[in-house]
Amino acid sequence: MSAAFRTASGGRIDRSTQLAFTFDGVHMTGHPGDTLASALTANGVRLLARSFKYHRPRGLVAAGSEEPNALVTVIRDDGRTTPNLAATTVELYDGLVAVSQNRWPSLKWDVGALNDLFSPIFVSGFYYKTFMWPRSFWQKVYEPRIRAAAGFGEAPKAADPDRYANRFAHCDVLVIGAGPAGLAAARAAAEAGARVILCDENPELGGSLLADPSAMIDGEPGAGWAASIAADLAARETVTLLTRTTAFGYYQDNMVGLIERVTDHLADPPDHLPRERLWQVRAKRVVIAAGALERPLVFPENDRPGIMLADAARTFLTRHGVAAGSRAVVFTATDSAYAAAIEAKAAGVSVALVADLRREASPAAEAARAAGIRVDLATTIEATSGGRSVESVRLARIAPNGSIAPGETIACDLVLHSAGFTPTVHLFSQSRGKLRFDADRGVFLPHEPHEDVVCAGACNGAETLAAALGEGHAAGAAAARAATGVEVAERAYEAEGLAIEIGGHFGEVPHGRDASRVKCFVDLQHDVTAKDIRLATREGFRSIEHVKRFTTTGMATDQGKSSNMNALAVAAATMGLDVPQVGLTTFRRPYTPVSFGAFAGVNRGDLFDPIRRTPSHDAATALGAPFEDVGLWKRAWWFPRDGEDRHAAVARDCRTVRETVGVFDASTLGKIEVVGPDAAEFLNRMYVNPFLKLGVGRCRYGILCRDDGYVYDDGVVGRIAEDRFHVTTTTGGAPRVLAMMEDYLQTEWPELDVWLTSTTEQWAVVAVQGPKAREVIAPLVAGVDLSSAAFPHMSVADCRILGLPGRLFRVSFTGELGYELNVPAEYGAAAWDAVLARAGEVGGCAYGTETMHVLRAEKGYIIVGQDTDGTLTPADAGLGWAVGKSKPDFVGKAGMARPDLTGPHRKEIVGLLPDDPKCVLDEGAQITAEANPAKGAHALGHVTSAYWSPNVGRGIALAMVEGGRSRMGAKLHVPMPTGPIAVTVVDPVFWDKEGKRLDG
Amino acid sequence: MVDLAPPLARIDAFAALPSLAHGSRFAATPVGPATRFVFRGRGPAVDAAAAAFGVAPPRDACRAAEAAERAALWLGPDEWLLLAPDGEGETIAAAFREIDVPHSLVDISHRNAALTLSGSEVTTVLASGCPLDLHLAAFPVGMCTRTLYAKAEIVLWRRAVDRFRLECGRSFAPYVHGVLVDAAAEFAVAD
Amino acid sequence: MHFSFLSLLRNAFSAHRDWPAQWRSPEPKPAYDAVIVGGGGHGLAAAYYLAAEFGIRSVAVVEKGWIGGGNTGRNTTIVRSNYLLEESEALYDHALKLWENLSQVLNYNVMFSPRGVMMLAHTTHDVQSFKRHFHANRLAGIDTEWLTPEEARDWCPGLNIARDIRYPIVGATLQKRGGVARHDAVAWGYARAASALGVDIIENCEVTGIRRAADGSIEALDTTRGVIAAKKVGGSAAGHTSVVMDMAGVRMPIESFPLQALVSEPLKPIVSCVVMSNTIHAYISQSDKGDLVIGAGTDQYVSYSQTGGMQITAHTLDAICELFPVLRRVRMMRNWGGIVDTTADRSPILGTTPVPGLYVNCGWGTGGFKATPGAGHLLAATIAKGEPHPIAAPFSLDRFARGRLIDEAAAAAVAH
Amino acid sequence: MLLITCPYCGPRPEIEFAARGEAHVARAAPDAGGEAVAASLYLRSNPRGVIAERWRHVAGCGRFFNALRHTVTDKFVATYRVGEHRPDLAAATGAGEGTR
Ligand SMILES: Cc1cc2nc3c(=O)[nH]c(=O)nc-3n(C[C@H](O)[C@H](O)[C@H](O)COP(=O)(O)OP(=O)(O)OC[C@H]3O[C@@H](n4cnc5c(N)ncnc54)[C@H](O)[C@@H]3O)c2cc1C
Ligand SMILES: NC(=O)c1ccc[n+]([C@@H]2O[C@H](COP(=O)([O-])OP(=O)(O)OC[C@H]3O[C@@H](n4cnc5c(N)ncnc54)[C@H](O)[C@@H]3O)[C@@H](O)[C@H]2O)c1
Ligand SMILES: Cc1cc2nc3c(=O)[nH]c(=O)nc-3n(C[C@H](O)[C@H](O)[C@H](O)COP(=O)(O)O)c2cc1C
Ligand SMILES: [Zn+2]
Repeated sequence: MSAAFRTASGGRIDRSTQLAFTFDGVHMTGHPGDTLASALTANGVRLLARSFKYHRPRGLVAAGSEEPNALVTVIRDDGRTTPNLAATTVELYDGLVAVSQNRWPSLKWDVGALNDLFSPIFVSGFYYKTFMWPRSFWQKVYEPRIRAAAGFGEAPKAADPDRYANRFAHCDVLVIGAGPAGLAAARAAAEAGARVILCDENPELGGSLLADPSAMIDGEPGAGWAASIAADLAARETVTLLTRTTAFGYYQDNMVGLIERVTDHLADPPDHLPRERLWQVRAKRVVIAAGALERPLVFPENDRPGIMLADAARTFLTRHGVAAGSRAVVFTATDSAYAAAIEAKAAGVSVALVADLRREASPAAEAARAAGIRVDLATTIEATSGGRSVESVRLARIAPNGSIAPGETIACDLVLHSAGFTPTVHLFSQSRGKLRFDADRGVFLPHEPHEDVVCAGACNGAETLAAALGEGHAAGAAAARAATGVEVAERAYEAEGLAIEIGGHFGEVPHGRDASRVKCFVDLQHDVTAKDIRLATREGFRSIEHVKRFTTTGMATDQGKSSNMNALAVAAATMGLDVPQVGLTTFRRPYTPVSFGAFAGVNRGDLFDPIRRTPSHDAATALGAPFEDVGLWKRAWWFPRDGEDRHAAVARDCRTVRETVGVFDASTLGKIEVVGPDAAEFLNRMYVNPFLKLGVGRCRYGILCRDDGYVYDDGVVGRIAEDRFHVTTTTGGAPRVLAMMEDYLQTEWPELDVWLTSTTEQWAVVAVQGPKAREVIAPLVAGVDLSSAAFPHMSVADCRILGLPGRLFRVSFTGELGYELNVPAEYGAAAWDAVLARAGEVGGCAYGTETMHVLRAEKGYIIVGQDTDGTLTPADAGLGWAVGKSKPDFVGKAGMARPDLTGPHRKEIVGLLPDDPKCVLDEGAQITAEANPAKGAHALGHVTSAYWSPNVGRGIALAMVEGGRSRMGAKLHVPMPTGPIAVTVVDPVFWDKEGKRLDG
Repeated sequence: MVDLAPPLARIDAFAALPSLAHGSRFAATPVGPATRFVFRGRGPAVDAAAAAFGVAPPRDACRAAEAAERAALWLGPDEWLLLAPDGEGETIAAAFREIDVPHSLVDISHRNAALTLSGSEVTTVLASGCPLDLHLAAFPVGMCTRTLYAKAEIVLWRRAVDRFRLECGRSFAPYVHGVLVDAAAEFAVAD
Repeated sequence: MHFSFLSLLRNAFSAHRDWPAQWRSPEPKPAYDAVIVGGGGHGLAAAYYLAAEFGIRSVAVVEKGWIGGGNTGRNTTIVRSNYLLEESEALYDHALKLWENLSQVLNYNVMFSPRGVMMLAHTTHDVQSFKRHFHANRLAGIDTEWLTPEEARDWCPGLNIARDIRYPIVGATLQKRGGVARHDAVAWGYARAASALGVDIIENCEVTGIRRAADGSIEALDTTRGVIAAKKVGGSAAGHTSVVMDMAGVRMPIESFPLQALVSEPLKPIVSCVVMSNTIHAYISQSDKGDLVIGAGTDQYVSYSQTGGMQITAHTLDAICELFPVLRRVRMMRNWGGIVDTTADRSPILGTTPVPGLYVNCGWGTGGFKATPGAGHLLAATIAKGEPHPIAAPFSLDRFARGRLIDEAAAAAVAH
Repeated sequence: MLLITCPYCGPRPEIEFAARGEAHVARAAPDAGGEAVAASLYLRSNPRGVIAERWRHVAGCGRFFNALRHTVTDKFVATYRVGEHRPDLAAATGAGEGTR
């Protein structure tokens, strides 16, 4: 295909370089500086998409990110496929592959276009009124079809391999938008020495200057001025310039989210660059200079390809060197479109006429006439024709009394229209600034800011270049002054160039057609017409928020950038209300869509969350251990030997521990060093247990509740010295227990002389458990007499372990003689190896968390969070003995005294034995009084832990059962899908009830 | 006691990871074994600590004081991180035992692992995950604070214009390293 | 006018000029037998059932903005009943049963779509907790299934079930009767049906004060549209419950937090059911229109601002990308916040208050959309009878003082 | 993401902080009874207006402190240390705004 619509010269493209690309498989070429939209237009392609509901043929409407129609999918490979990109925002690169969406079998011949025939039925909200009978058809027939028809692009088929980066940034002044206003603002702020960030969504700085050859600033052509300001800013160390960067979200306290597209415009993105970068900018002051967006006129059949905004056509022409058609009709309500007509004519496009809705000829109209362009005043368009491109329009004349007389039909392949401009107040509104309605011009303008922000330029209502520059300078200077205290001199810019008209015409234009039947599109992407909006108000949807939701106007990917004001005007007119009485819908983030991947950033794969590994991790890996996630930690699960499965490995290890000895990595347990003269008093208040009398060198099993009286965490507390305790917590509970202790210490009892320090990671902990534990550790430990008399169960001592300063506990979570060796963590791997080697010599083994679970369950030791669940008191958990009842107060004392936290209905932890000893119950299984309970029967409780116990030789379980301890010996039932299992309630200690083995 | 020969291997969490250096633009070097204490106390204890440690714990928020290879980093109004060369732990602990006002000294030499981060792009790399303003005016040389790097809690101490010390819990080292590698990738290629 | 394909067709011929307003917008009358404060789904449903089932037709719903504009209009629309505790199972399944016929009952297509709600287990603890749900639900007659990772992936293609990821999927529960519904239609459908039965739906009418008689009982409401006398008042103001109840001098065990949600651009069908992961904090479904509807977490502080921090969104989307790595290039189109009223035990409060004639329905937090028909029905029953409906009884306001909490979250760390 | 002024460290980003609920709520005495326990544990003023709340600068100085913040604007009015009195609102905001 040849680029027939490329002008002979002009534009900001590099004509010397050709870029090849395809659209729906058709090969075409363009140039650097093209967008996919401009390149397709240059090649005469005007059918780019199908609309959402009626599958009507659609072409370009805009030239920027506000484009509602032309959504395409850009494909690099399976994983690098990006749906729903506006062709106007896709920069052309060599080899670009784009395809159209939402059509079958092809864009030209789309079966979905049949929907258009049913459009009299498919009005807004029709689906609420039908598809209800027969009932089952909704799910089976109607909905699947609706879903298949809905949606635009397809998600990629493979995972996206690209990287996404994050950057926290801080500045004195963030300037959003680099048109004349933004550049002047950034310049002023930079001259004050402020740290400035200037961002613009376009690849080049300059905004509207890039598309205005007539602009002159201080004697320099506008685009050249923009380039020199940009160069000046770029040379300053205090300024960061970000192109291809959209400010998408204004968050609290002047934090603004920017999305920088780093590589999407490159033919071969280098590996070292991320695809996109999310900027989280905290700015002392923000200047919004986001410009204004041209609003379409709402006229009958205004959606055909070739019907586009006048300013967009200008941009294609002046920036990309592309004429959007060969014979144009211009339709306008303001002066803004005349420049487009004149420029088009100058570029060789035949301009049939300018139809101006207004009665009076403006100077702009006179200028157009002078340039030889026919101008018809008080003229509207009341019909268009054409299939995949507009072919003609029918004019109509508006009489002074408002009546409409049909006029001539004019052949054309391009309709340029403009209702006027709407200030881009999105970000200001996102920042929760209040808007005011400018009744003269009919637009909403920034008013009272909520954050430290000012608006400048067209987004603030400025219409001329000089005004935009002046406002920009003032805003930049004020922002810099506020942020840095430095004054910037006033500056008067000499400027002329295109002016825009803020305001203009809103809503449906006058026409002679049957307004209740003709389609005047308001929201093009969603196929919402003016009559849909009227239908909504007729049906009682009078709030604009209701109108939006009922018709879906403004809810498409463009979020109504060019349509919301028209929708509002149609609604207001129908209800006979003023626009401000109806009000705007809420502007929400993001300004333009932002990829999920950019938010996820580096938080993927192994870096999704930190992976915490203990010092023995590599050794366990070498032994073939799988790992279990516990909080952020990886814990060795079991240690299989030659081909053993989990069950066999666990069973063997369970026996080995009870027969000889096992070695277990307990490093992940939380550890807190509690130091100070009031340490004992503090623990006495925190824990339910009494702590004042715990002797130095002794340990106590402590239970921590919250003030609500429910068990929160548990662990062993050892007294190292009068004023020093070593507290352990559960693995998952470590951070929250420390935080809770700090809370009480800092806010309830600040008078206590005690301090908390986390030592979780200081110590690697090797637990040695089993009858031969003492034998194993004796040669490794110095400075402590290990005899039971000198160092009984629940003892602790600082000593030397493997020659290192260590801390030895004699504790047991298995019921066997046990020690826990704490060594400085950098030696943890070596210590593990040494201890395991020693254990190996006496027939011991390493064991993992699964074996630990079985062993502790055999002893009836609970795991907080598994056997308790945040609804149990210590008494429920069988730990009532631990509560220091004579203590005046402790955390949870008042809470656990509430009426419903005591009494016979409470769930209590008990043991369960299935009648069939081979049976291992399902954890989580329910427990009932009857074997075959009726549906909805009351459960007495549930199984919290269940294992095959190799040592007891049968399945055992722990359970929470209502009034459990009073049911000892009772027969209960565990109903399973395969049938009920009979169980007997027993004491939860299944092994060594007398606790003799603790002594080895 | 068993005979401990050869001596037990000591593993620094960062040293165990691949080195990360991109010329003059960015490098992350393991600090290696060090002595670390958390000192907590108030008023008179802080004065006593100054005498015992040889470096006065700064009273100003987020400031570090340094002398003769020892440093005291303010982490909170009653909390300092004391740093000293490896092997000085016992001496320091002994000196603090002489203090008779209430305080807390806890050895955390092995709890943390540390990197020296340096290079012309060091703040850019850190800004990938650290939410603080690292501009020299906002984070001058000698400033230190606990903060975040991505999802890990760290202590960050600026030693020079383009040099920081980063401390984190040892099990977080591979994560911190991984995020740094990702963030620094852009600087792996010469300009 | 009855809604049906035929009426739609008939109206197509008259260019839809004859549709009447779906609900009347009358001026407030001086007095009603019952006034519901809050025109969300719950309040509108309550009014409907008061009129339809309990014969109380002098009813008004007063809404400070537009009906359905609160959390009803801003939630991720997940409907399910596979809760853990018996009280909650009864409550939510009561609602689910009403959902199943709601379109037909209201003659309004609320697009209830039982496409299945899948909850992913990633850790041993998740498995234990989800198995507990599975067994509890089975006992209660609620259809929860347990799936292997492969079954989960088959049910929802695109799900990443690789074993070597940070939090591999190790299993899942599935409630096939669960799904999503069209949130706005629920509010509108109840409003239309209630209005047809004589209920006055009064928008732009904010309650600013509650007047009590000498004996302490409810007398009237001060509103921005005048004083409205009421024999009974049902507070159903979701995020604003503390504010409204405070007008009657009732302090609530509630905090209001911002909760965010977002939608992607519309895509062809890709996520076939509702997928939730509590461990990595994400939930996602795809709407009839094709956009992915994604729920984020609450911000950490009390707020009435209907917005929230970027870190919350980011955290949700990183989780979504882990579950569905094919979605990284998909883009967020709109992000908003609601205000959720949370209780300490994350269960609602539905029943009487210390003020005679004042009833309350609140505390649904992040998960009350699914309860809409049920909550409305139970509130109506409670108001009509003057005492809590048996299903609502456990959810009384006094449970906190007694300590009889219904703590699903503590029991299983599961929300929504 | 809020910008929070820690009374010790100065303005820092919200992600370094943990919100810890309403401030100045007294713990129930051990024998206070169910109503008092419920009031202390659960009843909250939850105002639409200025709230006194607790924060902790976890990934910073580790201190708990209190703050006055407006729950509609999300703007902080003041932050103050534990033990310090709740600042006079009129003085802090220049306006005599009630808490509800
Ligand atoms: C982002 C988000 C996602 C969620 N996702 C789910 C989900 O997936 N599944 C689920 O089940 N639930 C979900 N929820 C929760 C669910 O939305 C709510 O629990 C439910 O919608 C509450 O309905 P409602 O009718 O009680 O409240 P609302 O719809 O909030 O109605 C309360 C009404 O009271 C009005 N009101 C308040 N004060 C006054 C006054 N003084 N005078 C008059 N009127 C007043 C309000 O304007 C409002 O319209 C989510 C919530 C949010 C915010
Ligand atoms: N479309 C127009 O606004 C337009 C057209 C012709 C002439 N002009 C002239 O230019 C003057 C206006 O200058 P201006 O500087 O106010 O506007 P501008 O349109 O020249 O510049 C605004 C810039 O901000 C960018 N932008 C908008 N939102 C953004 C976001 N969220 N993130 C990043 N970038 C964003 C736009 O892409 C554009 O480059 C007018 O007064 C008129 O004289 C403007
Ligand atoms: C289930 C669901 C789907 C939504 N889909 C869309 C959508 O497709 N397009 C859109 O713009 N907004 C969508 N929204 C968001 C609404 O536009 C709006 O943001 C939300 O109702 C909150 O209202 P507010 O933003 O006006 O405060 C959706 C909301 C919900 C709850
Ligand atoms: Zn601080």
